[in-house]
Amino acid sequence: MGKMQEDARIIRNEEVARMTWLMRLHSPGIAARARPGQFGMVRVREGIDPLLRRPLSFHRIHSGKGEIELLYRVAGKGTWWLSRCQPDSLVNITGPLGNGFTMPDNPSAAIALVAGGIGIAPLFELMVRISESRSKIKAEKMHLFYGARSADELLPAAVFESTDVSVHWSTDDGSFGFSGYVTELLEEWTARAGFRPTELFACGPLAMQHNVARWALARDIPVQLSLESLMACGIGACLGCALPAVHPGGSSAEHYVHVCKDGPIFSAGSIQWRKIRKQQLPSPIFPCD
Amino acid sequence: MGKMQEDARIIRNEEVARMTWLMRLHSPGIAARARPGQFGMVRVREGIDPLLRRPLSFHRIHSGKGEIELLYRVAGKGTWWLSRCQPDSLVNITGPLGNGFTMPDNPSAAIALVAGGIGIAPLFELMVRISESRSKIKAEKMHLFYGARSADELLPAAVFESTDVSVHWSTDDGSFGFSGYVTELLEEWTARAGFRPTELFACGPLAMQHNVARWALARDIPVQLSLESLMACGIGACLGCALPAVHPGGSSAEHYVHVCKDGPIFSAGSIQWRKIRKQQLPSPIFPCD
Amino acid sequence: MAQNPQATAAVPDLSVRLGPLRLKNPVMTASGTFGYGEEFADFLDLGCLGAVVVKGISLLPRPGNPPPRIVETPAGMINAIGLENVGVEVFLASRLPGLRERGVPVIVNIFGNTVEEYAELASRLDGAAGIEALEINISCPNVKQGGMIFGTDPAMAAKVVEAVRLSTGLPLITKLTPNVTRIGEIARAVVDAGSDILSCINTVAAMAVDIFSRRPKLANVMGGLSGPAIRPVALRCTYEVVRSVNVPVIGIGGITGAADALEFLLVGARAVQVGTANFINPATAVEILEGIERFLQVQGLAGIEEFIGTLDTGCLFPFAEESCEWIDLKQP
Amino acid sequence: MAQNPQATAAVPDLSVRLGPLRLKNPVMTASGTFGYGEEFADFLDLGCLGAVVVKGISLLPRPGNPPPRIVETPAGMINAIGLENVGVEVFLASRLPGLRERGVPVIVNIFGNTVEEYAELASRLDGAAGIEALEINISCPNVKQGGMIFGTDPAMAAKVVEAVRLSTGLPLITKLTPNVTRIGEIARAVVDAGSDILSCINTVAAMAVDIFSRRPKLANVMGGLSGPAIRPVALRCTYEVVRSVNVPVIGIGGITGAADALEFLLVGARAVQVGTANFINPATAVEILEGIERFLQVQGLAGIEEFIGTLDTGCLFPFAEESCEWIDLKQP
Ligand SMILES: Cc1cc2nc3c(=O)[nH]c(=O)nc-3n(C[C@H](O)[C@H](O)[C@H](O)COP(=O)(O)OP(=O)(O)OC[C@H]3O[C@@H](n4cnc5c(N)ncnc54)[C@H](O)[C@@H]3O)c2cc1C
Ligand SMILES: Cc1cc2nc3c(=O)[nH]c(=O)nc-3n(C[C@H](O)[C@H](O)[C@H](O)COP(=O)(O)OP(=O)(O)OC[C@H]3O[C@@H](n4cnc5c(N)ncnc54)[C@H](O)[C@@H]3O)c2cc1C
Ligand SMILES: Cc1cc2nc3c(=O)[nH]c(=O)nc-3n(C[C@H](O)[C@H](O)[C@H](O)COP(=O)(O)O)c2cc1C
Ligand SMILES: Cc1cc2nc3c(=O)[nH]c(=O)nc-3n(C[C@H](O)[C@H](O)[C@H](O)COP(=O)(O)O)c2cc1C
Ligand code: FES
Ligand code: FES
Repeated sequence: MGKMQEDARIIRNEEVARMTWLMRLHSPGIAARARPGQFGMVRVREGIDPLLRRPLSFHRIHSGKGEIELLYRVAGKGTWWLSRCQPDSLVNITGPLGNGFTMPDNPSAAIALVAGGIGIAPLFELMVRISESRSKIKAEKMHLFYGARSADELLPAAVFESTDVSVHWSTDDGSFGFSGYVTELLEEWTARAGFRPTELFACGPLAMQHNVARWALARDIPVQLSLESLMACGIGACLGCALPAVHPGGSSAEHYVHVCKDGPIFSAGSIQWRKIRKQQLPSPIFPCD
Repeated sequence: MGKMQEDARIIRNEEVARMTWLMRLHSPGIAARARPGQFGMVRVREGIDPLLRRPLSFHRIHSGKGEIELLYRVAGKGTWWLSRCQPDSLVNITGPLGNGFTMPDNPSAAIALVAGGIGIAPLFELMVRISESRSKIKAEKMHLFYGARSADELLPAAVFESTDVSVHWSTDDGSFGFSGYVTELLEEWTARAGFRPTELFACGPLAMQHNVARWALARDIPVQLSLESLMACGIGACLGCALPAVHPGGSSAEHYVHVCKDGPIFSAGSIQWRKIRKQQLPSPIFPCD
Repeated sequence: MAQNPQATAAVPDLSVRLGPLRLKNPVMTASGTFGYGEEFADFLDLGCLGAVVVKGISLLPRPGNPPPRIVETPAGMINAIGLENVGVEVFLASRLPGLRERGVPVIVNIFGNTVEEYAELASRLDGAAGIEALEINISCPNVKQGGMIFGTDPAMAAKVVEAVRLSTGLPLITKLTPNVTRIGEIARAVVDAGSDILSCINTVAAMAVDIFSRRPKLANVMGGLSGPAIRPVALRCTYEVVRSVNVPVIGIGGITGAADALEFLLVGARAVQVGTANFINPATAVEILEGIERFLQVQGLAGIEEFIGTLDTGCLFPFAEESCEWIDLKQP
Repeated sequence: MAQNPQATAAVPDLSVRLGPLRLKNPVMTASGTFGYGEEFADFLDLGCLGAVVVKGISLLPRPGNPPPRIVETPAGMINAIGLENVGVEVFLASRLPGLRERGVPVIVNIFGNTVEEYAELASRLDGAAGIEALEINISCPNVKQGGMIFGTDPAMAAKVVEAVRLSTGLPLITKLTPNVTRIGEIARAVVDAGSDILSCINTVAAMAVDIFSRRPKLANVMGGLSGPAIRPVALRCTYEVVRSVNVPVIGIGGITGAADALEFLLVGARAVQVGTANFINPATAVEILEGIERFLQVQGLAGIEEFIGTLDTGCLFPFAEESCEWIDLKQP
């Protein structure tokens, strides 16, 4: 089944953590097609302000019920308008887009996931699917390293109870769990526990993902990262969402991958981290406007 | 008291006739300043789509309560967005703008008003004020000639009960009252009743106002017309809302008045009707879009 | 065809002729906004389209510019993709065949750094089956002339078109840039040089910066503005070009719906291309087709030819001769 | 002034110097969008503004174009007012005095049909008290040269500026049109001719039509596009002009808020003018002032001079040399 465009009906749209909203949608076509790690391009408002769609990952996919959930941080005007949408109104989505995560093929793999802030969004459905696939075997629990700037930006612990995951919390300001970056927690805890994941998944700010990538590459642990880029089309047509990548032929020639089509899930080794500019994504909205 | 900009709170916003909505607003500053025939420039939606404000007359002015009412026809995207505004949300208005009607100074004048469709909007408050001013004297009733394309576009008779006006109805399709144009009704009825107004007020489509103007000019009856033009600023700054007018010096030189500043109320004789282009105002929105 | 007037009203004739090119309808997709067509196959029936103009092709593959390559602006977007493309060989071997199978006429957008590159590219494409026309993108800097853009100088633009004309028998469309003082002058030059058709406009030179990082929002600093914001500019350019030459013109710029497309046809464009709108609604092009059909029915027109170029400017501005405006109102 | 760093942070210094012109802050209102100032007195304190640029003035009064004169477009509007104005005599006698009383510096925008008209106008205004500077609108067709726009030709533009320069000692601002191939070329020509300051941009040539009546939406057929839609174009022009000349530049085009204004200052404009936004929110100009002040405070800057022109393009596009774009990326 391919991609489609769908007018999804809003079932719920609520703030679940600071500046973080959960939107539940009746979107049967996309729910039937979507896989964990894929995303949709959401038209946040009618008219031409804003003009472009916004990419949002599928946080939950309830294929049976024909529903999906989006978890999003209010980062600018697009997501702000989305947060103002009322239940029963319609939101147009194209999807499912992108490659999605590759599910671990060893059912008893030692799995770790690293989520920074809103980076939890795409990882959640993945954890649910892995939990389901392992419900019949006696595998070790998955370990989720989940950090945010502050306690109020974290999803509540209760939401993880349905999954086969033990959560390790961190906050930059120390207001909850480990005090420091989630990558520091990853490093410390795995060292202390002598835990070596055989599969790693991560999503979060670019700097965080870079650190996860370096940590994993140094240990030769395969890692799937969910990366971001500015997008116009989401379907590989505009070539706007390029990220500098290692040339597939192994040459040193310039090469780009496209997040919407080749990703958003990439292996750590495929990205040319050195060539990613600091200021890749837009700054926060201007507080005076 | 001058003009101002105000965030008015919506009290009610309802469809009261076909495609015709009544919006009641808490707007104490403007309500305290406004006079009949003046208008406000309404920002129908946040953001830049649409970009410009929309001019709407004050249909009712409740200075005591600090409230105003707007009566508007959904004519395009601006008014359509306005119709979707929910009670308790805010709408930014600048006003009061324009000259407003000149109240009849003879308290027992024989007054006729002609309203075509949504043209009833600015005339209503005028009728209320005239009724009030004459409540103590024994003047003849005012005569309102009120027409629309079809019965479902007319305000219900009940709304006129509080005023000192007898309403003569017409519809183009004959579905209610006189069958034909309201100007035909005006001509017929006044001839039959031997009624000669000493003051005339009119608002409606340009063609209708033109006919009212010719009728009145031929009979030497002073008439105040509420005219329209495309507007950007509403305050005399952009010079966009020009209408061809008779040169004040009596010369044949080109001359323009500005509806927002010199109007919207004009005497019939001041306008150069010959120079008004047919297609002055935009066409209806494209049904396919 | 149109023997029964009622049958005619029911199914208006959308076919248009653009010089040597015949299209079943006037709606195409613009280069760089529709990939190689395939990307949109899930959203619309490619076979319905008048034509697909593929992403600009060069002799050799190009990686494109470093990111960020795009930025959203009021009612528009700026892009600086840097003409990333797979190169003509890969295009012919692995992109064109799939697109041909979809049953849609293919127009290939080409560009080079030198006149010679344009010519070589054209002769490589000349032989290939399944190409309906070439669209020459003359908005590239001429590396031999120190980066001066081909499309901003009538003589240089003409040289490119002449060279391409000698290298191929395919219908030639030349795509004009709006970033010039007199677009009609460039239009006349490339028509004289052998262009069968003109298309306009390419993007408007633009820029955006971030006040916090104090950096350009595009790695390339400048880029091209597209989308609804530029529609009034594109319509003006199209009208100027239509009045400057006697060859068919294709209107491009900010078209998002049937009403927009009809505006370009009204001022005399014989076809349109849909660009940025494909990103916002991937089914835009077919919805425009449907909208045009309905419009013709409602207006009681038998075909789109009855509407094209019927703008009525008569008696509209009696005072225009004396008028002094602060923008270029006069024709070149 | 800035002895105590904390006091500095509290009240940033907004004053700017533009060659011979000193302004208490960089926010002005654009010609034709703010009337003669008076119209806005109910909505904001005129005395707060850096300057008011009044509606374009000609030697004789002008009635302007027939309506319709304006039309809304995506994130913008097109106008063809036709430079309606009261003429220089009425302006001096009955508009200027009121504005002076408000305590706001007045800049007079002037235009003529011939070089001589510009010169005469300038000498008439030269004597008048309370005029801070003249802004020369060179986007008028030269009637002697058959309607060719002064501002689109470097030589013609220079002639206007030279003539005005000889007629007045007032600081001269020349307002540039974006409707040219190389705006930097015009900029250099008018600076060489004696312009102290440049302002850009005027409106972008544009058009809109009605598909039902099949008529232009403006009686004048074409008009000038303004508003947020053109901001990315205006910013690009401003940056190009800043890099082409050594005189101060004023940025204009689509500015609706402090963030927009700061973008122009970042690329090197030393002041900005607010146009169409005045119609949407008549208090825009003062809100921009407040926003700039807050921005400087938050960023810990002592004054706007520390921000102006600090755009950092270093190391941003390592591949740019090889890049071929479909818009004019190279500087003239
Ligand atoms: C594949 C993918 C999946 C994503 N999934 C999620 C998710 O599940 N939850 C979530 O909260 N966010 C997610 N994001 C980020 C999200 O798309 C941006 O936060 C959002 O687009 C910001 O839009 P805005 O209008 O609110 O912000 P603005 O700052 O107003 O945006 C301006 C422009 O920048 C773009 N933009 C801004 N930030 C980003 C960003 N981080 N990534 C990409 N484009 C950006 C916008 O699309 C827009 O074009 C995802 C991004 C990608 C690429
Ligand atoms: C002084 C004045 C008072 C008015 N009072 C009322 C009123 O009380 N009730 C009411 O229903 N209408 C009134 N109108 C007309 C009303 O302003 C337009 O119907 C409205 O602006 C249409 O906007 P839109 O976005 O829905 O239509 P669109 O067709 O989308 O409008 C596009 C553009 O055309 C303008 N426009 C369209 N029609 C008109 C028009 N008839 N007059 C002026 N501009 C127009 C819009 O402002 C906008 O700029 C008044 C107009 C004026 C000038
Ligand atoms: C992302 C993007 C890529 C483009 N690539 C090309 C290209 O390769 N060749 C070309 O001639 N035009 C290219 N264009 C210009 C478009 O074909 C079109 O002329 C322009 O976008 C204006 O139309 P629009 O407003 O409908 O998008 C590109 C435009 C965009 C937005
Ligand atoms: C209604 C209107 C009238 C204008 N009149 C003049 C004018 O008389 N002289 C002039 O130099 N510019 C005039 N302009 C151009 C503006 O001063 C400004 O350069 C342009 O609108 C771009 O800025 P903005 O996008 O902020 O509006 C006018 C613009 C508008 C919208
Ligand atoms: S967003 Fe268009 S190619 Fe990826
Ligand atoms: S609407 Fe601007 S002058 Fe009347």
